[in-house]
Amino acid sequence: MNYFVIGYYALLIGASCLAAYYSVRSAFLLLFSLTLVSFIVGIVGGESALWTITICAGILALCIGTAYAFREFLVIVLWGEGSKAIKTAPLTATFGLFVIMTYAIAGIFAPIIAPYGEAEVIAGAFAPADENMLLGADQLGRDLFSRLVFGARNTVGIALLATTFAFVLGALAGLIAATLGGFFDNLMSRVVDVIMSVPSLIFALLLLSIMGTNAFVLIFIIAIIYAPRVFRLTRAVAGNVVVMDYIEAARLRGEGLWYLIRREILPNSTAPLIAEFGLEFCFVFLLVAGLSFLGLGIQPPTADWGSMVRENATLISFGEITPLFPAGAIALLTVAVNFVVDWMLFRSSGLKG
Amino acid sequence: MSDVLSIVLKRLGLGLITLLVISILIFFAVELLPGDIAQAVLGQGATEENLKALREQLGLNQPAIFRYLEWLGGAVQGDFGVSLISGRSVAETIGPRFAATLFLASYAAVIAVPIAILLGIIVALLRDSIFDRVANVLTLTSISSPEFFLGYVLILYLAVKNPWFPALANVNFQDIGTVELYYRTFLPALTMVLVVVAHMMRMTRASIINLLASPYIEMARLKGTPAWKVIVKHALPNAWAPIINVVALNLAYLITGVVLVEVVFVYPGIGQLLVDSVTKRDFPVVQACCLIFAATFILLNLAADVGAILTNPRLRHPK
Amino acid sequence: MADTKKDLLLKIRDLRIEGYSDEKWLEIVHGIDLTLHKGEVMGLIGESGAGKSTIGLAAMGFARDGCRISGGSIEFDGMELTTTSESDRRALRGSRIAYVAQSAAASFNPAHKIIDQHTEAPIHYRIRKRLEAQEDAMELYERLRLPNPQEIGFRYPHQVSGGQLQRAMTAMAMACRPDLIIFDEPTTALDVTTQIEVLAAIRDIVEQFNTAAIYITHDLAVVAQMADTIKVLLKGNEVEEADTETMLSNPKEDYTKSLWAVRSFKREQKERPGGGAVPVVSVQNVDASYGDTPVLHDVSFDIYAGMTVAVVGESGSGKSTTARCITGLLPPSSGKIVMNGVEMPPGYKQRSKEQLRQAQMIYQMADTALNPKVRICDIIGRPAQFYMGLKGGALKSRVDELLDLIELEPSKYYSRYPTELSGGQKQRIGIARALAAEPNFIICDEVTSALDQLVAEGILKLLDRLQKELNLAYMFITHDLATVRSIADEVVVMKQGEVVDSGPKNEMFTPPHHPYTDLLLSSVPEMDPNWLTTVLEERGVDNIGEAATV
Amino acid sequence: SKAALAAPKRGGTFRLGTHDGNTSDTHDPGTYLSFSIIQLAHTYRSYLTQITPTNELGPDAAASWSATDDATEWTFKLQKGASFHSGKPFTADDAIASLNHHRGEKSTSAAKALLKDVTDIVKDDEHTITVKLATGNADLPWLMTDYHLAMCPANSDGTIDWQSGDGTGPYKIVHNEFGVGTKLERHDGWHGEGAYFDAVEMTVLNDPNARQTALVTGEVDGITQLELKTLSLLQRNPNILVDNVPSGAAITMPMFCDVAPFDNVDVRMALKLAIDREDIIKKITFDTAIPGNDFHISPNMPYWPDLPQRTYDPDKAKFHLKKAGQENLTVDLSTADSVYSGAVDMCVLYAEHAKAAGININVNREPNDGYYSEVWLKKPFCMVQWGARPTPDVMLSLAYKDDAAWNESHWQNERFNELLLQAKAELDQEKRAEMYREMAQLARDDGGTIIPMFTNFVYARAKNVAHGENLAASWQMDGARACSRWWFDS
Ligand SMILES: Nc1ncnc2c1ncn2[C@@H]1O[C@H](COP(=O)(O)OP(=O)(O)OP(=O)(O)O)[C@@H](O)[C@H]1O
Ligand SMILES: Nc1ncnc2c1ncn2[C@@H]1O[C@H](COP(=O)(O)OP(=O)(O)OP(=O)(O)O)[C@@H](O)[C@H]1O
Ligand SMILES: [Mg+2]
Ligand SMILES: [Mg+2]
Ligand code: NI
Repeated sequence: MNYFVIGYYALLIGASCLAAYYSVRSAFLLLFSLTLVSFIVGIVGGESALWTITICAGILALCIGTAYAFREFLVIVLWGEGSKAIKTAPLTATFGLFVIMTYAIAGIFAPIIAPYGEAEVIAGAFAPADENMLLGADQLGRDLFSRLVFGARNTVGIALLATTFAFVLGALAGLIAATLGGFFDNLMSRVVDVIMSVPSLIFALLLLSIMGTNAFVLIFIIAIIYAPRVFRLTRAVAGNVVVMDYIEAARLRGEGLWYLIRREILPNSTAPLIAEFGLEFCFVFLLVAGLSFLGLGIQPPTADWGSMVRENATLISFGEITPLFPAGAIALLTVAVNFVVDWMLFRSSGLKG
Repeated sequence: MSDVLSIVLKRLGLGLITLLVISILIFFAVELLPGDIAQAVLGQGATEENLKALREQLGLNQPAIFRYLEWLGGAVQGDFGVSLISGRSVAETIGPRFAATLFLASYAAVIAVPIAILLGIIVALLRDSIFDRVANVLTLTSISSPEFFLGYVLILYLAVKNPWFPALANVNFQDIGTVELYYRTFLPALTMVLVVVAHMMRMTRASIINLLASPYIEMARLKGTPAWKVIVKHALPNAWAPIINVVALNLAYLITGVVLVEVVFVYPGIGQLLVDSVTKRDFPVVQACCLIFAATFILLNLAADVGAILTNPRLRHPK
Repeated sequence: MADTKKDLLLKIRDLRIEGYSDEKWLEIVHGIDLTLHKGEVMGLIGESGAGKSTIGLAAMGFARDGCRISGGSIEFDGMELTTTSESDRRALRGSRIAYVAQSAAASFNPAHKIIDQHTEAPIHYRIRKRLEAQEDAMELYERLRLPNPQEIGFRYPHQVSGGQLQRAMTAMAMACRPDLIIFDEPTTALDVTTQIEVLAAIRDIVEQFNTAAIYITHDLAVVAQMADTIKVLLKGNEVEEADTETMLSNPKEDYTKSLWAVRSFKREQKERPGGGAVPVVSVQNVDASYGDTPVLHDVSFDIYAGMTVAVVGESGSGKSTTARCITGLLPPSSGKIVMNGVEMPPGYKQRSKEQLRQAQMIYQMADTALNPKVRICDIIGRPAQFYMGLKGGALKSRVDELLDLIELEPSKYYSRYPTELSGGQKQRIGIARALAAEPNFIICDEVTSALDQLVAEGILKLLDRLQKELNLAYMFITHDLATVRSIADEVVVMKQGEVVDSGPKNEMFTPPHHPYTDLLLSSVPEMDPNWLTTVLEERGVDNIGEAATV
Repeated sequence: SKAALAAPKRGGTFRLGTHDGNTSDTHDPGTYLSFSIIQLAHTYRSYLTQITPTNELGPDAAASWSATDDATEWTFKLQKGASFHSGKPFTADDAIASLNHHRGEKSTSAAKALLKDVTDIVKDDEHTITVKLATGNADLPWLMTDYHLAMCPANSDGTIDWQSGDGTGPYKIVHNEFGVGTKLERHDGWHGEGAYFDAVEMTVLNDPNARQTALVTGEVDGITQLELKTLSLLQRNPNILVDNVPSGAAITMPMFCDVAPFDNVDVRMALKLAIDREDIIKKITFDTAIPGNDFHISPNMPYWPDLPQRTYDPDKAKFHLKKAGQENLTVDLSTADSVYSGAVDMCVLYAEHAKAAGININVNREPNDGYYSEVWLKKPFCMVQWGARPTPDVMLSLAYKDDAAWNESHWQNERFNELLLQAKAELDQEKRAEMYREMAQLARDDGGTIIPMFTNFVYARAKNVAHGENLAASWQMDGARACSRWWFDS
């Protein structure tokens, strides 16, 4: 027993008592079960396990704090609808927003934020972190942190464009198909079957040999690969909506296709689409990396997270954490985006509490 | 019901046409790709002379259309030809590989689909709770890195550091017991499970939540239905369409998209075969693989569409 | 009505409920007290949007999504519902307190057969086994006069008519023989003949099982038959409460008196324009079917400009189906629809925008006909924008005007979503949407069925005024003969997909007429609390059965 | 090491994990291409000659050989006791048919070019053949080590039966699935020495991580081609021994000498000077390569001339650029990941080095698929990997001769070509060495190819696997002959 362990339990038990006294049920349950778990973990894993718990809890607390502060900040900074909406947003959503904003800033101001250039070689391969390099160096001796920052710009930029493009294409076609039904639906569905069936390897190679390799081709390829999935999902969701009476009412009015889609069907199909967007957005990171494995994709020495993971993936087998930084960057963004997505999902579902 | 049957039949017919279109597409795609089989077979060692000889031997000097029609003629009769490189029959080459892929895909699917949907239901039920957050963060993290990376991590922790499972899944189907088979292929299956669970889970969650504001959900609660039953019996049946679609998509992915998992675990599946034959431009094999994949997609998409109709009475019995 | 503690079932004190809309909380029920004993039936009446449904739900300890119980106490059989755990409250619902939802169409789960939804609660509470429960359901369907009681339960909700759904909903509430049933407008969509039987069935069951009930309705005559006591509500406040006799004979408050006095609106019957006038709509020998099920057979009638044709008939007789044929939603299998002398294409898709504008339909089930994700202003504004090309300020003022017409304050309702409205309010939105198109022919499918007398009268007056000004033609599908009497010029009586009788209103209301019309007329409820009993006695039980199955 | 000195023991099943295995591999020696099949070929088939662990020429299916003075006729005496796995004895007919498989109009073999000077092969007796050449070639016995020229059973019509997978190698195939793996057991009638293992199991493990893990977890006893990034980490494992063998395999960067700006020798020189070979070897190969000197003879090849090593000198590069009037030179360099692990990184690194010399190199990552058909010999400046060739003549005739189809840099140097022809037929070692020295000098200073390094073969084995003192530098795994040369130590 040392001071840390004593302090640790004292704090937990004290907090549990406080929670119990003020009858905050969930907080009490959480704290007290944590205490119980700590007993077991402490006995099995010793002091280091307790430290791990403490650090995790600390990080969690930090995240919650950030999210809370950021929410207050947004409420003050924003106006009108936005401010009102943010006020009721869950902390996870504001945490997600915070992360996304951080990434956006990192991406936009990458050259200012990054201490070194994207391709600048400054140290030996895999040099450990020191006072110059926050996260150490990559395989060529480039500053990993700078590459991550630049990667934000390229990766997120491309992913955002490609996903948006895929969604515009896929969702539009899906909505039209579901609304019109009949021949168009059949035709589009078959076209989509065809596109989906062509293995993306052949597809990418083909497009590439026709159009050459650059970022726009890349975005185009990704959009074409993903649009069919979006199409099918949209069509399925919208298929359930078009049979409703209110759609019938709108059709009876003689409404055009565009209005039906935009104002009547889309608002009732957003939730699954938003959820899908949140995921596809992240899949694109990996697809970009996958394509660069085929020699397509982003040109070197441009930094991109997926490729950064891929290039150094084998290191993980020896417990080296270099590939974990870009992987972590992707994971954090994935989680953040999906937290925000969850919030939007909730709002669009029409639920209120 | 007969409606559905006729839809299925019609779609199967259309599926055949789609397959034909795909086969044409693939043929010309392979034609269009830079380089050809002769070059690929002989590699760097090729000279104009022996390229010519090889092309002649393989019949590549005939016009493309002719070769395609010849192949098609055979395919229609169920003969997919022989591999241009190994000379073995395509069916023989692909058969065991595809069976292996199907096995692994079903192994993963049987675990992943129920887990994903169950998890989706649970997190929809406990939405915004800690469980919801944790489940989401974990599954999302697992899809945030390339699947082979995930494989490496699993190998590191479940095969190297704790030697619980073999790192290689290079099983030989002939001489291996069932239990042994499942044991040896557990890690690749687990990797694939982790890769697909998040997508299906989140779609389940989303489409259920999307319905929770409906009056019939309110009514179900007013009937005293317990919360989990409200979700399972009242929300889920109306939420199937998008879920089925995403499940179909992921099943297709399990069959057609996991080359890297096969490579990492050295599993003798069809993915590696396709990649090899594309790089070698071995047209009959590429074509056969692609058609198998296409049929997979067509069937799964059909299943998803039929599922969507079957789960929605309004579509099943339209006004 | 012994006021003993033992019999006390429900005691609500100072109930306050808030609703969340436009990012803030508004109080919608301002301190209501309510006491109910075992076997007692209380009628809740009041204008549309008064908070009747909200209170009804609160009696189950339930607040709609977006609403919350912000004060007061609700005590059910000694249990305080506002503080007990959710699971305890849930255990009451369905088994001891049941609810008949106002919008049956939306409240049935579209994915399950009706009977499966019926048997869910009894099976869940282990009151009955599945087969028993199904049998019981069929029995209840029979008592509630549903056609084919053995079979209808195995249909999906979208396959039965509005009134049939409502009765299925009532049957469902009775499945567990609860102590308290909250009927939220259970007969609004029923024709009078069916209504009688359903009312009788409800009364029977309530008496048989000593069930207490809160009967929410806008129809005074109905409530007079059913309730022991009546409570009148206005804008979330109680106006007065008394036992039925007293309330009917001697209402104290002015508001109540005004409710009692409404059935005064009456309009002169107009004659068909003579000579070569062309009917606005002419339905000629229309047959129609849903899939293989024939529904309409040889339906013909004409509607002339400036006239109102009321279509009456029992629930499920094909009234709504006729409307769907006219609008082109359901292309008739034979026969034709002629408008202003021009034969209409059978499907709406082939019709021009102008043709579509000319004929507007107000849906019977307001709930499902309003897009839940579109704000009121857009729902109403859209036709004005679409057909008239109104924009910006002009559009807004038109929407405000329309909201005023249907007596909804624009400032309050302008940007709400349909889920934030009461049943009657939704129906009025449907009316406004049709009016916004400025058509010359409107199909009103049960437009006033969910409205209280005052508002309904307002709407009828409005329709009448518009008819005079714009020479509109109406096809008025309704079950309410009082309404028919007040506004119709001609009447079409339908039964089992056929027109059994038709003619000018006055002729129809003066004997002799077709026996079915006769039955209809004699089924209109009267304000006398003993009316139902008397009618039933007069007809004899057998007679009712016959009437419904002929 | 001690293990190397211990006497070989027999027994055990050697499980080898190989990289680069392909489902489309076949038994046809004319189309051998992937490393897995090459490794297999040296295990189930044999060649007339072989490269020994000390990188000399040794006998295999041929016991001895001799040439006429002008080196235009070579006579090979075959091993007398050699037999095929089927039991059929190995004869001159088999040898002739096996070689003829790569010759003639109809041959589709990739080794056709190698034997194009051969005019005839005659059978002297049952165990002697004579190969006749159009021009003298002192290196012919070396050529016979080429992995395509495997001995297969002859059919009666003079073709070979490659389909059956029969061979005269140390192990016979029990079960084989291309792209997956092969099981072999010892061939008791083998003519050679070694084959200590009772059986061999080769598994195709294309993923570097899978190979390493398999070795670490003991699922295989040896693996080819280590991932260099994790080499130092793997070396920490006490149960694993890493073999790091310098070889003749090279990375080259050919520039078209007839295309601006590479048509200027100063530009070429500047580009050669602008690359920091040390840095690249350290960062890209993790010290598993030896610096190249811009001529294509490695220290592991015969006739290596010890010329002064070219070093990174941006200032001098600048000077050459100025001389060429090409300050602020910008060039495109094409590369692909498949060329060499870290190829793209290497070019990026080179681009960084070149910046110091004022040269701007745009690295173009090309698709892996079709790289050698679309980029190599087509783009003016790209990156290529060359496998080891047994002798300088083979290498130089292949890619530096003015009329060679693969003259990848379009380099035309009269003196060089003259010397090349002379050296080829020269049987006097001293004179020959002198000629190669001069050729190397020419290529180094005038040639259009940058050769930054010769890459080592890096492979690993479990601690209990032992091998002789030296390892052949011709292929990975002791010249791809590990299965017949290595043994289990305990
Ligand atoms: N979510 C909400 N937010 C704000 N106001 C609401 C919400 N839901 C309902 N209201 C309002 O509460 C009032 C009472 O609604 P309620 O449904 O109880 O009316 P009602 O008496 O049943 O009327 P009706 O006879 O038309 O059904 C209405 O004015 C309605 O607009
Ligand atoms: N989609 C459908 N498929 C099969 N039968 C249907 C369908 N919709 C309605 N029906 C049946 O057709 C008949 C006529 O229905 P309709 O909706 O026209 O009745 P209605 O006269 O409007 O009755 P209500 O007053 O109850 O609304 C009913 O028996 C009903 O059950
Ligand atoms: Mg109501
Ligand atoms: Mg109706
Ligand atoms: Ni009514």
